[in-house]
Amino acid sequence: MRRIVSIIILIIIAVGFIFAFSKIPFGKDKINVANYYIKKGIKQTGAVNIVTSVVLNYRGFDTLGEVTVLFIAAVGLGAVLFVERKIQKNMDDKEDKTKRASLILRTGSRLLFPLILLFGAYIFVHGHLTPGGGFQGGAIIASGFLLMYLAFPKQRINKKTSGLAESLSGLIFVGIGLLGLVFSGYFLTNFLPKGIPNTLFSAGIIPIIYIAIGFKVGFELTGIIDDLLERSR
Amino acid sequence: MSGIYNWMYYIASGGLILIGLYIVLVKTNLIKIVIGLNFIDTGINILLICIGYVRGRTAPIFSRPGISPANVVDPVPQALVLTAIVIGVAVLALALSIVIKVYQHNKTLNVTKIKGLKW
Amino acid sequence: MTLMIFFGVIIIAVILALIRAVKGPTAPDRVVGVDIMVTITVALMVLLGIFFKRRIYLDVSLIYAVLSFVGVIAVARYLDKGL
Amino acid sequence: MIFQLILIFIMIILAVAASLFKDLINAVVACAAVSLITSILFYFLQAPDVAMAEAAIGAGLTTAVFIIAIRKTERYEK
Amino acid sequence: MNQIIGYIVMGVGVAFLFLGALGVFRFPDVYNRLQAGTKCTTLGAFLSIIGAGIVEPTWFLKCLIIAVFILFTNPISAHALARASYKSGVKLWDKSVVDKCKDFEECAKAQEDDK
Amino acid sequence: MVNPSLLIAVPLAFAFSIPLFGLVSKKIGKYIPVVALLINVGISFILIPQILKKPAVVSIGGWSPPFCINLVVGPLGVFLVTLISSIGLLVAIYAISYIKEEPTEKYHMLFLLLITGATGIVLTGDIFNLFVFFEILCISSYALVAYNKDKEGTEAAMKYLIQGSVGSSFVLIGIALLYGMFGTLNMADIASRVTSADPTFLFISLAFLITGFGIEAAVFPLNAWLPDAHSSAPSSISAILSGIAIKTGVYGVARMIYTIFNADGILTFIAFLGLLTLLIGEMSAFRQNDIKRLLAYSSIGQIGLIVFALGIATSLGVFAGLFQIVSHALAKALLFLAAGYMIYRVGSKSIDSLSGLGRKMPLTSFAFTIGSFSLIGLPPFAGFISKFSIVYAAIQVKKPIFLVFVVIALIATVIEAGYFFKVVQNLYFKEGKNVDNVTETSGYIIVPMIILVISIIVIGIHPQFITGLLKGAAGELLGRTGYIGWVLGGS
Repeated sequence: MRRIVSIIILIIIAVGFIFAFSKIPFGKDKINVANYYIKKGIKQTGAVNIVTSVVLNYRGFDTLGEVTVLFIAAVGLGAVLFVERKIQKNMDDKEDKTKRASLILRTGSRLLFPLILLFGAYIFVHGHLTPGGGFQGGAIIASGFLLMYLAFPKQRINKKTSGLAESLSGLIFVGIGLLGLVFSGYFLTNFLPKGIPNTLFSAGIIPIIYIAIGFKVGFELTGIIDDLLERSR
Repeated sequence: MSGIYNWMYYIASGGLILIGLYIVLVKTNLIKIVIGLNFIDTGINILLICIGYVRGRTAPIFSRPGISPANVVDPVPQALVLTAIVIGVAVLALALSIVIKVYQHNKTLNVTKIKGLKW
Repeated sequence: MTLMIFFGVIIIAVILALIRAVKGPTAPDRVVGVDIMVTITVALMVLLGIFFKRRIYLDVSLIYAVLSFVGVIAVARYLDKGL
Repeated sequence: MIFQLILIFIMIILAVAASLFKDLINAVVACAAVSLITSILFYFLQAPDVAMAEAAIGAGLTTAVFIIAIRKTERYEK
Repeated sequence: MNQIIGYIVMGVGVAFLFLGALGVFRFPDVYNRLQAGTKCTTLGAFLSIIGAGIVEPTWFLKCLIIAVFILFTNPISAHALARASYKSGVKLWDKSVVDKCKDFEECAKAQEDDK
Repeated sequence: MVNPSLLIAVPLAFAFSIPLFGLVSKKIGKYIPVVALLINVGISFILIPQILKKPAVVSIGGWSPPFCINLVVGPLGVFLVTLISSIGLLVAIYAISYIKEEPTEKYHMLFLLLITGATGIVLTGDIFNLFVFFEILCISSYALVAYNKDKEGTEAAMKYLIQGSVGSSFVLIGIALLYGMFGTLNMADIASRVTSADPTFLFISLAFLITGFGIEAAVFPLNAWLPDAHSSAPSSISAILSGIAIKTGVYGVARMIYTIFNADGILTFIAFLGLLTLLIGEMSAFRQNDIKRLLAYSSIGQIGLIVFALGIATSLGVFAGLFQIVSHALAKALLFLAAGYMIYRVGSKSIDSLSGLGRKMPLTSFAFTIGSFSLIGLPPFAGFISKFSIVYAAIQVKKPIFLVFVVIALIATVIEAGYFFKVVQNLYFKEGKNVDNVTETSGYIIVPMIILVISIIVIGIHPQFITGLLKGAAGELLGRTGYIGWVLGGS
């Protein structure tokens, strides 16, 4: 019964899709507002990567919201899976005999971990020149920490420090926005010099915000994995 | 034959969205439902990107000389999808944590056996 | 032209890996199939970078080269009950 | 063109397979493969930024989060 | 000149990739498949990426980095997977001749020695 | 002039800095939301007279409107912001001593971010930004519903999460279709181009958007999540969800229909849906024995009434609907806060166990009584004026079908009166069994309730305090050319 009803719903939605998609031709030029970004983006923001300049300059408010969403997810996950410290100790004792990973895995991950962190940092520092940016870099850093969790199940990051780094980098983002409000009257304006395009030190506030986002996302995703692994065994 | 070329990305995104919805509506396992939500997100991302695609143009990154502004695809959907991916990951993590909590209370993942989840 | 032939061969390889990933009797079989798919994809992305003539596209394949094994190790650590 | 079509069909097959597997590990692995193909499609659609984000998320993190959740719950769909 | 060399190297690599995938498709059990999959595709990916670097000389450094990462990571994942599938009780193919892991009293014991 | 973007930036900054304050002392965390929302209330009260003279369009990033995200602070926006931050402030004061379950720090962060999301939804002028803030609101409410970590709470949160994320996916599909057609994301820009598009296409995207927002607003076929989520969340969160969160869903639906699509054709259908929601909500509430479930079903009914009033689509009707938003937000927040504290003291959710509390907890019971009388629509309170103006507006339309609708709505009100009188009678005129050691409360719990009671009575006696603002807001919703002009022409 449930299956039949849902298939009917799906068919209705599919018909809607077909009608709607037939009005949007694939691969045709329908760029409207974005023309402005493509033509004036480099001059106005100094970033070579137009996606970056859209993400952080023209639509920077969305990115602030996106960072907030991830922050909410990390905080909410911590709240939902929260276990009192005392109970958690007991559980840890019970789980003491977690099996170690093999030698090859341990050595390999110890070798690769700094390289992965370096690569993540490269990705978010070069966000305005090459594809990538804060979020991607942060996810790579979090993957590095995930690798360490997998290879060494008993080691943990320091939650307090990572939480502090998280809120500090969030504050940096909001603070830069407020500085823009002070200097030029608009929230999240680019108030720094734009530099020469296609060099590392260019594009005003974009690299700073991307570094902040990179740290924030990295620590948040690591915190999510840590909470999932540690709490509520 | 050119019809299928014009429609293939719409087929991909619409197909993923419909499969995801089917999983959410019909399947009874909670983790599978979360997988379905993930598929819906992915499908929407493909839809947005292929709306912004223009045939024969390149990515909107002027990293080397010789790329003219008339020759790049639409950057706005890419920016939107970046945001949408992050939101998808956030929802996924939160959903899985709640699934774990539900399992601890009920010792089952089957929706039909959990009293508060029947609909 | 040569690149086109390479793409064709790679697509056939991906399909073979797909069949293993869908059919494979046990979970490790499927993981092997997907792992092979990832490795082939890294090569495919580099070749596509040549095809589109954009160097910056290499970063995507670099990410897969660096990170693809994390997922496989996660599954493996689950299977030997070490997670 | 034909490559993209084949890739799309592979993706659809994997998505259907993910919905049919009774073993949730297999479903998660299929999910990771769908994310991989999606990333290639973004690459074809000239969106390297998005392909990168999908790669960084889909390669390790999503799989690991799912696996941890399965570890805390149960493996087979009954 | 380097175009031709590059394409030849690339072609060899792609051929290895295909053979690896074929091996994964054809071989009878997990361990054999891992063998084919890892060895062949690692070499294949390495060669085709290096070939790409030869075709476009300015890309060579980045291609080398990708190739080296592939060389590092693939064996680790294959090792972890083989170990995991042995521990989780996947049977060997009935015509296999050697099972070294059984020679130790238990695989877990061997792991203790690692310390 | 104060920059309205502070309304979003300040709470965000405070929410991010709660862990930093946690270093100094663990106890500071719970006062942070009060401070942040106090600032917000101040800003919005400063903004009201300015906005009524001239609406403000604030661009973020410093480019002209179609090319960047902009905040549109019209009468509707400033009215909703004032409502949201005032209710949020009162609930934050209540939560200072109500929330005892660990980790309280995280509760206060999530609460502040939820209010920020609601503020962003009503202020933004960009459709994708609307989606982002919508997600902020939704995700923080999923986490907060599951905050108690008990069986009902997590199950309700799961249900809410599944339906809510399908809904927000639908919103995103609608946005994608709109972007594909018009190539822009600014709501005013879309609204100015909307006549050039194909009507079938517009109907499909409108259907996706309304389904998405309708899930958050709990309009009839999509309201399965609401009773569970509202009844098993912590009571302060129930107050926020009933008072604010579903109103933002209604705001989304109204903005889509009136401003962007100008879809007059489906208004009667929307009114009909609202009426259906009203009937079903009130009828289910009548059968409940659990006080919080009763309040949750009554919320569904009231939302139906609001949607019905908005569906009338005359300026009087929209005015009445907005008035109903105010009176319902005040009354339902009051009811949930009072009921939450009674439940906390008694330890049971069933209505029977509350009997006899009228003597033990006189202030709380009095607050509960005032709230329920206002919700029913008895004369000296705010609810009377809003319900009366809805009925008056529906009769003024002079269509026979609306007369039928009015009769049905009145019947629903009678049902509502029935179950609320039952509860009040239970409170005052029944002997309690095990309520001997229950005592009245004081301090942070009682202050917000008293303020809410006073505001309900004041608005009921002297509605001119807010009618000017509400008329302006109704004018903004109905006058879409004015809205387009502010955004696109004003720069």
